[in-house]
Amino acid sequence: MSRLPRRVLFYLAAGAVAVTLNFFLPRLMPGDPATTLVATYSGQLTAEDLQALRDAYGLVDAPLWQQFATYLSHLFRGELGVSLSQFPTPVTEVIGTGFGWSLLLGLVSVLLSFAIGSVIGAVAAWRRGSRFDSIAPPVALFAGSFPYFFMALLALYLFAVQWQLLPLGQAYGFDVEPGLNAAFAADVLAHLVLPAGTVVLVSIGGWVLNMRNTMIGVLDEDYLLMAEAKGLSTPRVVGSYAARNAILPTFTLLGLSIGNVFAGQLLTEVVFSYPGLGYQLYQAVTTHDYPLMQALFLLITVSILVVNLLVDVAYVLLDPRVR
Amino acid sequence: MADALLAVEDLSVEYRGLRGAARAVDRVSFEVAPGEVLGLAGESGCGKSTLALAIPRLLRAPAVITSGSVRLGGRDILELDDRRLRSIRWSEIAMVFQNAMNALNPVMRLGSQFADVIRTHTGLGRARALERAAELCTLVGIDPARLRSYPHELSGGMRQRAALAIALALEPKLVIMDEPTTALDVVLQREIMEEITALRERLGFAVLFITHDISLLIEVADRIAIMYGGRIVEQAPARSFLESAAHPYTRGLLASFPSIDDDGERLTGIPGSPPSLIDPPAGCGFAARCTLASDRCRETPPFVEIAPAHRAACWEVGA
Amino acid sequence: MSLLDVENLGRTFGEAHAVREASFSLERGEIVALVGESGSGKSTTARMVARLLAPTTGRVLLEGSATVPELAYRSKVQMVFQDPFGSLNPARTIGHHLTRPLLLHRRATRKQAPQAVAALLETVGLDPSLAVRHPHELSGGQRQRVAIARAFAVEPLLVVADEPVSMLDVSIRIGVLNLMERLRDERETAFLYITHDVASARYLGGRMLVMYGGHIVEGGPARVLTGEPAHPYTRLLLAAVPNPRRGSSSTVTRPTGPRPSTGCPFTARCPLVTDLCRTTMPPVTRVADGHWARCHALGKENQ
Amino acid sequence: MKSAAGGAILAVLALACLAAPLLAPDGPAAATAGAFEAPSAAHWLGTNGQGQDVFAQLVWGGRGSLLMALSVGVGTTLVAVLVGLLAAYFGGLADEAISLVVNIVLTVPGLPLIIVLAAFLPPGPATIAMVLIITGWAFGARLIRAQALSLRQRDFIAAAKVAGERPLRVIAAELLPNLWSVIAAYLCGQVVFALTAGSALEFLGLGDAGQTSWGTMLFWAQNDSALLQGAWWTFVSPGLAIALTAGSLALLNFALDAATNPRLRAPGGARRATEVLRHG
Amino acid sequence: AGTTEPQKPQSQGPLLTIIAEQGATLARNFNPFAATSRWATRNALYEPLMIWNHVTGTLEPSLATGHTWSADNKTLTLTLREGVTWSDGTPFGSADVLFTLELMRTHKGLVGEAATPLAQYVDTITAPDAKTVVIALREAITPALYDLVSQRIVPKHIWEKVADPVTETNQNPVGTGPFVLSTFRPQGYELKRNDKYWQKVEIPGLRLSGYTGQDQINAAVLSGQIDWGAVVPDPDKTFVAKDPANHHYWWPRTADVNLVVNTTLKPFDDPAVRKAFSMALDRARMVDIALWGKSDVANAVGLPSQAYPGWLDESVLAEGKKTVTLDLAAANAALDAAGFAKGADGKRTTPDGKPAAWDLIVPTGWTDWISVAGIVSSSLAQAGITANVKTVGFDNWSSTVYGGKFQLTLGAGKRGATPYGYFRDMLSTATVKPVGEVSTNNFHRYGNAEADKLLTAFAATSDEAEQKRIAADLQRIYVAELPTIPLYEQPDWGAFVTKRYTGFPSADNAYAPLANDPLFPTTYLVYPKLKAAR
Ligand SMILES: Nc1ncnc2c1ncn2[C@@H]1O[C@H](COP(=O)(O)OP(=O)(O)OP(=O)(O)O)[C@@H](O)[C@H]1O
Ligand SMILES: Nc1ncnc2c1ncn2[C@@H]1O[C@H](COP(=O)(O)OP(=O)(O)OP(=O)(O)O)[C@@H](O)[C@H]1O
Ligand SMILES: [Mg+2]
Ligand SMILES: [Mg+2]
Ligand code: NI
Repeated sequence: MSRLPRRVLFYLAAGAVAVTLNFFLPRLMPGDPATTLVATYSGQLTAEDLQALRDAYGLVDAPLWQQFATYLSHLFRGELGVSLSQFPTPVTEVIGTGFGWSLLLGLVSVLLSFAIGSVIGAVAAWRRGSRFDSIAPPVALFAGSFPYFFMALLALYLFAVQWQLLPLGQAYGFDVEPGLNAAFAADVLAHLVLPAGTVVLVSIGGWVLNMRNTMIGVLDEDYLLMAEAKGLSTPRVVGSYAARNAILPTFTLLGLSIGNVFAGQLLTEVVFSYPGLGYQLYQAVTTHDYPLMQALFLLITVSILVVNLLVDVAYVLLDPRVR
Repeated sequence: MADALLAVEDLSVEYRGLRGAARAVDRVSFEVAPGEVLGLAGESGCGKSTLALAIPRLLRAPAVITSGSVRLGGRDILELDDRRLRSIRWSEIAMVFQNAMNALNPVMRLGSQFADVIRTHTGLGRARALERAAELCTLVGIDPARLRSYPHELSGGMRQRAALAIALALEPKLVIMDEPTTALDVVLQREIMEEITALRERLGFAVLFITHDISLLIEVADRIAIMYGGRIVEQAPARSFLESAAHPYTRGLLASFPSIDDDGERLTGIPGSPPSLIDPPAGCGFAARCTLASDRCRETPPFVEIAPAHRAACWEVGA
Repeated sequence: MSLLDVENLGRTFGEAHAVREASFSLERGEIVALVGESGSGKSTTARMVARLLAPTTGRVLLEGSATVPELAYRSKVQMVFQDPFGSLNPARTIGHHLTRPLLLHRRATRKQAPQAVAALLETVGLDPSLAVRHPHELSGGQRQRVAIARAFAVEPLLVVADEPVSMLDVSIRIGVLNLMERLRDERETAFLYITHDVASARYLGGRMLVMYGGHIVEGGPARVLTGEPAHPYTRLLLAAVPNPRRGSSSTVTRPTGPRPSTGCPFTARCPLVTDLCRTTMPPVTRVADGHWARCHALGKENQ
Repeated sequence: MKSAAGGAILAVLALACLAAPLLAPDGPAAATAGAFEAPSAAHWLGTNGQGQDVFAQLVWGGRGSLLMALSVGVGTTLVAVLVGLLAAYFGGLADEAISLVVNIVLTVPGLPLIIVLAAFLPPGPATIAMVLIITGWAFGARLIRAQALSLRQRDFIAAAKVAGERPLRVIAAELLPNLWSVIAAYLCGQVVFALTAGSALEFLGLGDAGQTSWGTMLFWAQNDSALLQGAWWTFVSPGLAIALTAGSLALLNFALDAATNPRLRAPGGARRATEVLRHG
Repeated sequence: AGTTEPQKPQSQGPLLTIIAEQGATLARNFNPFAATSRWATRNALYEPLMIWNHVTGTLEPSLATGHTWSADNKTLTLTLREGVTWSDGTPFGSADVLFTLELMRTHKGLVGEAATPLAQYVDTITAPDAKTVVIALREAITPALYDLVSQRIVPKHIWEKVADPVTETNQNPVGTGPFVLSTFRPQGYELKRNDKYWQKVEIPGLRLSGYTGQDQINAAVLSGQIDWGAVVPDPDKTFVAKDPANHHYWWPRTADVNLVVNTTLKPFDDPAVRKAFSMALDRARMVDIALWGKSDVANAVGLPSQAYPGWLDESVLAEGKKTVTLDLAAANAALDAAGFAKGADGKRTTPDGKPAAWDLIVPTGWTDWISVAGIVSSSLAQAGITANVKTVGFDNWSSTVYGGKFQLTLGAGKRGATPYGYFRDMLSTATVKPVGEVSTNNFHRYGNAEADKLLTAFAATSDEAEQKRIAADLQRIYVAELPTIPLYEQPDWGAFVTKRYTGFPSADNAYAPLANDPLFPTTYLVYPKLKAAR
């Protein structure tokens, strides 16, 4: 099968599987939102009220496949429903509040760790055997060996509670007016330091190793020898010749990481009370908020697929050989 | 030769590995006159590439140059500081590597690969550098439009020609060619060789031509040097090489090539295998495989003149 | 009945025709050399003969049959690959490589295997003690000998050798070629010897086939072909071979334009090209006894 | 050197865990002291919020954690190797189909799926191991497939076919032995992943709080607000144990990487240190 | 009170920062009939008629200044406060109360305290004049009073235009409460003082931020960013010690935490087994470790004496004292007697020969309960009983526990103005449902016919002396049957910082509970008492 139909087929199949999983996975979990309703409203609801609420929530007793059909038809009309845990706020509105922050936190931390890690890896490879090479990669590796939440809690405790250098959590403080102003930007940045910094700290090791390995491979290539023979300056040799080629395989991994920014930040968001989608997803799962869960799953899958697509495209731009 | 372009003297290179130091180039001396083609042949692993890379000091760890000098127009390359070294590279010594596919940066357009070397050394603007690149392409018979191509979009022969053109970009005095045609088809090889010969006649650069194909060398070189186990064992003019080759190893090599007009004679090759470079035997490295070997061979034979302009390192063929 | 009959063999990769209309045959104990430029389809032909690749058209008959069962075919047709570094499994010992075919084709029992392996190694001129070594501990020539020994373990009738010496050092090439010759003489094994080194094809004697652009364009006894080539491509090929004795003769024509999809593949470079060449592939034309070529110019020359 | 250090740390940790019944005969749950007692001679690493000895918890808990991580490592590796090899060897439609499944599994968001599955199955290390295996194999399968695919192009595979070997035998006896170092490196990586991901799940309360493991120790430390109460030892001990284990495995992995890729193994010395050494 | 005092111009003090919201992003929902609405809806914006103050044991006036029962205890008359206006300036009156209660009656799916009485006991609601509301019940159920008066009242002139009160998000709330919404952001929101409020309130407003978990809240409280918070771990050490002059906490107790056994399961249906378990439990350790010694072990009836002054019968307590005191020997003896054989490894088997091991499930994140569960588990282990602590998500926990599919869990006794609700949940057969059917109150599923009669008699009288006599009998049944196993008295968590504001309720000034509890909106009692610090 040629490349294009295969990609299309892949995206279609992945989409179909995602939609199906989105629907059935939450419903396979023990417990159901109805009981949760009873529990939360204990004593404040009669049986009739409960039924009325269940109707309002869209919790019908129809067979699953019928519900699935309804879900699909709603999905095709672009209706994602209302959140149960934040009833009756529409799911889109709930997601809207966290989307930007997740994107900010995710992109900043992934790109930062990618950039720093790759630079360290490239330098370590170029200066193989030097003191830098024998210290930096193992240190980065060891930092990456700590469970993420452990690092995060420790950082929270030390920097925010003990020394009170940085804010405790959330994306910005009460005392700034959200908008395009310097004070707000500075505040957002200050609130980003701990969550993004801890993510960078634990994820940098992987990038370092990756870059170091691919770079060492590239350094053996004849075109590097030729670049040196040409008398080019070292930055040019390392940049345009070595790193430029070494980055290619790493790029696919970067795509995977970026694709996961909406899914992978749960612990960060929990620890730092960061208002993103990861924590919302966790909440949706623990409160059986089916519509919210489904919408988030969908968003995550779509973002992974979209980033995959972008990486495919970008790869073509970066590596002329695959054109 | 006082007027030598390149004078390599007593050059030794070791690879310092975990299992000891391998002496890949062992006290090698030779000269290349301006405009001359010096052919360097020998078996795989005898140190040809190491020698070629040692001249512009391109060797990487764990290689170490342990002795000798490389004089280019009076300066010892081995003494230059980094900046001076970079400025000599390509403007005075250029190289063509065996596999142009690997030697060209796969993610850079051909034009940029011309331009970066031209701009680094001449300070020309990008547009002027590309103009110059176009001229060079025409010179080697590539459509200048191809400058916008990436290496993988060119055929093997075109890539090799492009590599040749890049080597000539700064009109160097010496071009080191390390098996520039080995990866090619015979017909293509012929084509490239003719290109090289023609260009050399026009531009007058000297060539250090490395290959393992003696037949080819005899056709293209002015002088031929034969390397064995890190040393040069014989050096003679190409013209009469077939008949005058004296060293038993050289003769063995010549006897290993079937020719298209030989008739049915059985060739024998050279039995045995080359000596270890880490722990080389004392004396002549070829003694173990040599039919003429005698007790004298336990001592290193001197590289002596056995005929005018013909030197060899063998006790048995000495004067 | 010939040992091997290749009839109208063709193979495409996507749009590209790697091999077309290839027909030839091999007799017992015969060495047939297949020469040609890089990418002309030699390896593809070899892989089809070795049943590593399914043909798109045509068929391969072994002893007259196109439906020899897999294992039986393997015990009669073996292959030696170009790269002795790649064709031996770096993770297994030399002994393993030689023992497996012996056991698979019941040429030896487990008990007899060590002796059989030792004998095989001796046949190809290697020390039997090498059996316990791993490939990376051997030199290229030794490795290629092991590869040949593996092919000979099953006592095949035909060995397809795809550039068996081109990766080897000059001084040991001839040894491997001599080994092939010896095995042909002693065991009546046939070889399909693939190479782009015309001189070595001539050295081995036997017949020679010349491929260009997926077609076999000329065939005949190696000595005749190298002496009096009929096809313009064969002439070009021979002229390009470095020959210190003869001195160089510049006959090279640069290809102009893309390879045509119809007619003779050589039209773009051919000095004798006519309009007919561009539209129809020339038929097989007899030049002399056992010597034929596919060129329109040939008929005219003879007339 | 690196691998030796890694191996040594790992060996000490594993031994301590194996010797738990000797080192802490009362078991991990014995609550005999006051809450949050600082490290002392009686309690080397202090006590936790439940008044349990942190050292005892550490050595007993390590058993669960390491066993879980190891089974996840072995489990995912098995699945990944099986799927990857089959896809790579048979190629064609089989590869097409398997790759599709692998890629789809890769796009299914991992952590959420883990949470859903962990909520679905009864809590405990077995569940966590299972969940991590279900969600973790795909990347490995892709890795192994890519490696096997490049090996499959090599002539020795064709040579084995020419010799008459059957497909399964080619996979098992010819392909697999060349993949050991890749597989071992992947296994190391998976064990590290399982250790940190598993403890993250336990930390989130998706584990079995009643069983002692490094993850549940962190869970309890968090539950009892150990850090805020200044009882850093309850928090830092299990965290450091995880980091040391993961770190030593990463070092081993580093070494294995070098074994797989000879270019990473070359002797040291700065890249351009081609010094000129001359006599005199 | 009763008259509107002229409001002073707003003082420019800092907002009072209070912890009450969980979640990193908050949806803008101020519908008092939705359980998903923001905390301030029911605790700062919309007021109830009266507020049960469980610290003083009094029913405090709010929108209503008083209530009277008719002689047959079937008609309730409420007198409304004069001079109250909605925050948009419209006057408040009986029409609003009538509208609110009728809205709840006619619209199914509205959440509120009055929902159950409205559906089950209320006959008619009338408003003879603007300041009087009369509610007629179908039968004499005096405890219904507390539910009815706790209902938050909404303005008729606004809500009569609301199309669907169930899905209304009421983004710009208009209430009678002391505050009005000023800014809303998904991360938190601020309220400013309602200048038309009927009482004088000094604080300029409230600030509420969302936090994702207990640890985040603790961190915020401990770093002094919060004026009014809830639980702080080991408060003397971590909180008070940091700033003894300003950091305070007060933890009055209003209910007990019980070890709840599923009485429909085999060994747990036997009171002797429940008592044996009870005697094996080290309650002092729970108080010491899970509550940092800041509470007390439970008494035999599971009601904190602080919260029910005069309701508890000392003789019954003395009688039951033995069963709630750690006595491992007695526990072992009782288990032996009940046929729980002890194996060589010290672990027991049930009379049916199965291992005496059960799952003790607790909701994830309920840190104090999880801690207690750990101690229950280690205590029971001493007696050879295995209790595996499992934390599960709250919804999983609630469906398992309320559906009757659990083995062991923890539960809290119902709080109330009288012990009526507590005993109804504990002992009434009316609250027992078959396993599989959801029961949120009596999930241990124990019923007692004798208790039923006592409860009916209790509800029919409004005479407190009579009620206390009946309560004593109920306590006796409880002690004899021990349907659940009381563990310790659960504090109403509350902590405050006096750096910016003083006047919080405390042990010395116990005018109201400190905890902010949506069921009992006692925060309304606190706001007027807060003064700027010096
Ligand atoms: N990086 C290295 N480390 C150790 N030894 C090396 C290294 N590079 C080359 N050698 C050894 O040095 C010797 C000379 O190698 P060199 O590449 O110069 O040979 P060559 O004559 O160019 O061979 P070929 O014809 O195969 O290119 C060989 O024996 C080789 O094994
Ligand atoms: N697996 C494949 N997929 C696509 N094209 C292929 C494949 N194998 C061979 N080809 C193409 O078929 C043609 C013939 O290739 P083949 O390898 O048979 O040539 P060859 O004569 O053996 O060349 P060489 O002398 O370089 O080994 C070439 O154009 C090649 O690019
Ligand atoms: Mg070389
Ligand atoms: Mg080939
Ligand atoms: Ni309605």
